Amino acid sequence: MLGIGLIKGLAETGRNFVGSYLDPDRLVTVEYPEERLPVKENFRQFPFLVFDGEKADIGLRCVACQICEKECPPQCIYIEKSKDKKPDHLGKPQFYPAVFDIDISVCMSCQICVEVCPFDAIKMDQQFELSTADRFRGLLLTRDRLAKPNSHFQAIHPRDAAEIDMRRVDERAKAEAKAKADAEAKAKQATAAAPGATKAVASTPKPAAAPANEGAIS
Amino acid sequence: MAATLDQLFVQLLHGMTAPLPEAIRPWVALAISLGAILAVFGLCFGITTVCERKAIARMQNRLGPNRVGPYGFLQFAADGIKTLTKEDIVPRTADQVVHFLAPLALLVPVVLTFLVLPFGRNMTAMDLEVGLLFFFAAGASTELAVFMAGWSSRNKYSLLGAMRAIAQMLSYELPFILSTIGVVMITGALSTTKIVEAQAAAPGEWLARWHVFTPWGLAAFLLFLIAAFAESNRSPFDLPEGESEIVAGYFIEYSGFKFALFFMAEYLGMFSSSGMAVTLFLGGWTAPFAFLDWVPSWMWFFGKLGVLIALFIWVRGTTPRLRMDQLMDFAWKFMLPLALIILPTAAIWHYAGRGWLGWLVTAPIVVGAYVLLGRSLVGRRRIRQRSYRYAAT
Amino acid sequence: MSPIFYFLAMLTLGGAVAAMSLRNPVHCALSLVVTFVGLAGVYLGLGAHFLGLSQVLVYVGAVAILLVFVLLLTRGSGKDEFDERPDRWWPALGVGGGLGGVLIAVVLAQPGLALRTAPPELPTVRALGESLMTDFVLPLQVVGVLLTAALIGAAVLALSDRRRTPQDSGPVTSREEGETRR
Amino acid sequence: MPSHGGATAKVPTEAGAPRGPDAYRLTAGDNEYDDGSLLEISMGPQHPSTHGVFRMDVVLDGETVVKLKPVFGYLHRNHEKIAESASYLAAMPYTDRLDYFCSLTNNWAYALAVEKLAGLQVPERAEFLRVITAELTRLQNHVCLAGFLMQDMGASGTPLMYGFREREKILDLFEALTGARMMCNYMRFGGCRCDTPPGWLEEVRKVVDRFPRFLDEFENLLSSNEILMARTQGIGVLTRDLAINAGITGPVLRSCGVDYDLRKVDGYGLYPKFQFRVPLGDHGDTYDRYMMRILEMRESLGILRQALDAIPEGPILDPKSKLRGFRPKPGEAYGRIEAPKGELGFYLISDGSPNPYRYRIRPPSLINLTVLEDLCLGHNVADTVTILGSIDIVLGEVDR
Repeated sequence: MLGIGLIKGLAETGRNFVGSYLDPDRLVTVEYPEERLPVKENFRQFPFLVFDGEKADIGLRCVACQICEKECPPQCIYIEKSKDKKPDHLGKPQFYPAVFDIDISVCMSCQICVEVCPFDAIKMDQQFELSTADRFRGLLLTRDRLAKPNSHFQAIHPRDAAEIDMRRVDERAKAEAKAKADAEAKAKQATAAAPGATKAVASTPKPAAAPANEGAIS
Repeated sequence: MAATLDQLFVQLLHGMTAPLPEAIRPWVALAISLGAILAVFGLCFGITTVCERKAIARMQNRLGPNRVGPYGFLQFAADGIKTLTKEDIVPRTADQVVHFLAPLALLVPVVLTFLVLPFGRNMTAMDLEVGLLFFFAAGASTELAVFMAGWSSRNKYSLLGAMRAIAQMLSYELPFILSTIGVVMITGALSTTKIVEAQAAAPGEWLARWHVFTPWGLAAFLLFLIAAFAESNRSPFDLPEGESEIVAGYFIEYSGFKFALFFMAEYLGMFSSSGMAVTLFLGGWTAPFAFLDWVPSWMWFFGKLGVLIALFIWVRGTTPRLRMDQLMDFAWKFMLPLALIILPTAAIWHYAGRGWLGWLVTAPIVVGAYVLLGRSLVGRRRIRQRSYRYAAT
Repeated sequence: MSPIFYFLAMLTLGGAVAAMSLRNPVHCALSLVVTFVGLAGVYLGLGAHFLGLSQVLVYVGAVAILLVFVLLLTRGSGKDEFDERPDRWWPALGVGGGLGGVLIAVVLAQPGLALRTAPPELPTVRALGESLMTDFVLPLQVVGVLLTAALIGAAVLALSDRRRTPQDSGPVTSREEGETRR
Repeated sequence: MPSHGGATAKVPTEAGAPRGPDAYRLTAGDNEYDDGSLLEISMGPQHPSTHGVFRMDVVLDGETVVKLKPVFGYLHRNHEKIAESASYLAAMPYTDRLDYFCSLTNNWAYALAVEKLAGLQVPERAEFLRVITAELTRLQNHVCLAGFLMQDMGASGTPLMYGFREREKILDLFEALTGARMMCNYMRFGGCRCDTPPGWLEEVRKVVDRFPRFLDEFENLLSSNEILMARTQGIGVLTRDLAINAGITGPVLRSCGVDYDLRKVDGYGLYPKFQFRVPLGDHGDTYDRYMMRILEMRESLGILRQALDAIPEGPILDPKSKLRGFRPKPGEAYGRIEAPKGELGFYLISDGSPNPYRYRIRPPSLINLTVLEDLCLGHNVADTVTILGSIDIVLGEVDR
């Protein structure tokens, strides 16, 4: 009979009207500025640069290898290599980025820079309230604005960070052990050959390139 | 006490006009009533827009406006300020004069329709002998305003919207009026006050004699209500402003305050149609049961009005829109015949009486007509639910 | 002869003059509506409520719309103005004046009609209805038949020119077999 | 109403005159229709119902459509050329933006093509994850489509909001898995980017278990609604032959009774392992297209349940696949999947360099859109909107 379907529909909207007051499964709205949903661990927004220790300009993990700059699909990363070198966490002298800019008005949050980075230096941030009145400089993140401490990374991606930290500790321990062994070997050699005429070059091993696709997420 | 409360506004009006000379007293009273109507229903309009948004939001499992004022109930004030301060844009090619006059020509007749509504006992602003006719005459004048708006904007969408609006309003004017004729026949009066009084519970009866409690009255009420949906361009008959097809229809080129006037006229039209439905079929200001007579009459009226408006909102939250030809089909092939069938049914009811005999004779006619007409309307288009097959895997 | 009457008279006459003299046909039609409304006001002022409101309902609500529709549907778009000035206004004046003279003469020739006196009592709607259904039932029926015939004729005329649309003929399924697109 | 010279729509008056859309098609060369009898309106690109920046040049006789010219390209982003000048991996996030409702199926189609090209194997767990994400994508796409369709009919957004409410739950799942709600960028050549976070599969099961209740509500609200049926049944009829000739795929094709579902035909991924049925329509009208989606959602739920029951532990990436310096050997490959909107195919030619020599997409939206005029001719202007909605286009994919 004409009208039955309409009445069924009315009953349905009526039920939803009542249900929106009773059933949290129906009323899914979150009143954003006051209420916030917990951010998912995998959530990604824009990249940031991880640094170890306290100071960003010392502990930056990035070695300015420019892989991310090459791989970035929308080409929003700009890196200038430094002239000098600084020791990294293993003590090996490395370049560091003199300029590291990410234009987040171009960045599409695809995470490819994170995946291809062999040094665990660039990670995805979860900061999403980035609106600014200055659409040029406000949206161009420079090195200083990008650099964030490892503790921040640990806070937003705990599983990931723990794994990476563990690996880095391992690497460091290995590197130190090797350095020590090398030094001892050298010392032995030196004592055996010509004592006093050695150049104390601690040839640290190359950091084991982390499997890029694994380091980021798993 | 109850009587005082019941006649509160009547006494107030009387007190205000009493010191005036006899000659201008009715005019002043009319002006005051008009002012009161504008104030009350203007406020109603504001609150209804908020309530509608909140109710539809809840039907859609959203929260709705909740930022301005307590629970967002001052949203309408914010909206009003916004529309008032917006730039009033008139297209350069528009017909300036007609474009300016259209919202006024729409609003004035709509406001006039309120004059004959009995809001309570002795609370009719203009108690005409031909009140019902006045209502329809004023209501019919709005069509022209819609045309003026659509035509003067020189916009193809607005012209389409205006054409749709006029075709729709003309088509639904007929069932709109015809569905009330049964009431006029039974009551024997065109005066809205008399129609309401005739629906009060007779002495000794516990149930009021609302026309909606009769088979023909129920059918006529539904017809009237559907036609009222169409007349006030409410969903599912909101084709003239069908925002997914013709963007906003006839008032597409209006902005700022003029747009607000259109918006207001739409809502006031909804109120007045609902008020007339209450008056004609739901017993106006009378109580449904005799023992509830102590509740002030105007409370009954506004309560019933609120129920009908809630229905308007509920339907809007539910239904998709009809198409133009279907709308026409529905008006001419379903509503008009049904309205015509209701007329003799009302006459039969009048002679068969209110007892079981009346029910036995009239109910089958109404139901049968409804089923047959509905089936013919749907069947001709082969509209039905379908069953589906699956590919053999 | 209250100020209201003068206002209504001015409204009516002004609307009529505007309807005759404006260049845009739609404006003319809208001015005519003003005349209709003014006329209805005059009826109401004379106490003929039923007549006045019927005037609004029928003329404003239906006839004016019809006029506007005819104007819009029969004329091409973009031709909103009259193309030429009506230069043969002498015969028009003659015909119009003659008709007006006849009407005035008829009104004045009515026996017992005295201006400036109100009718003795206002006819109620009930009385109107009863006289229509008893004394004037035959004229009423004749008019009804006439109008019905006109309506049917109009419908027949419209039907002969109607095109079949898919909505009318149910689902369209008969696209030629094997036809490729364009 | 007779029209004055110039262009006319061929009006069928006698028996034997062509019926169907052709009866309304403006004859070729008659472009001077601006004689007052026909009305040309431009629906879009800023129009509430054109699903993005799409424009339809519609010529109306009264309110009947006699000519409809789709105009698109407003969202052209040069996707194919960009992909040819970037590495294989760099094209992956761009595929997200093709049909931005279904980024995961886009990922899959592209990954499938590259895997064919490079001969990579996908571990079983990754295949399961692909099926799960693809079917979830199908659910949320169809739910939104039904909502948008009702929105086009003026339903005040109620069904749309219900659809969005459910889509929201699925997007939350995507976010937890991939890190983004819409631009997932999840699949990699030879597997998936990351494994599920703890408890994710249980969350999926919860959503899947609750979904039928929502579908029932949706059908209560709409499928038997007289207005919906009147607005959609017999409207925009697509015939079998036209559909096949025009290369229509997906639910639009199946709504005219053609049994063609790539999940069955190609049996890509793990689909041969799952039990599901392919619903078919008999009329090919808007109602059938709408119902196809509703019925497909129920089948998708079945697939999801089976997949959730059977998903094994294991690696998620082919050990042979590599991110940096990925150079497939020269050759060509075409990978296609049954995306929610139809056949989504990626055609790749490799010349051994790190970027594809040719990269070409077969977008279902664009191909399905080609029949729009045939579906709309002779119908009311209001129907063009619903027909367009029922074809289900996303302009990101049409314009690329």
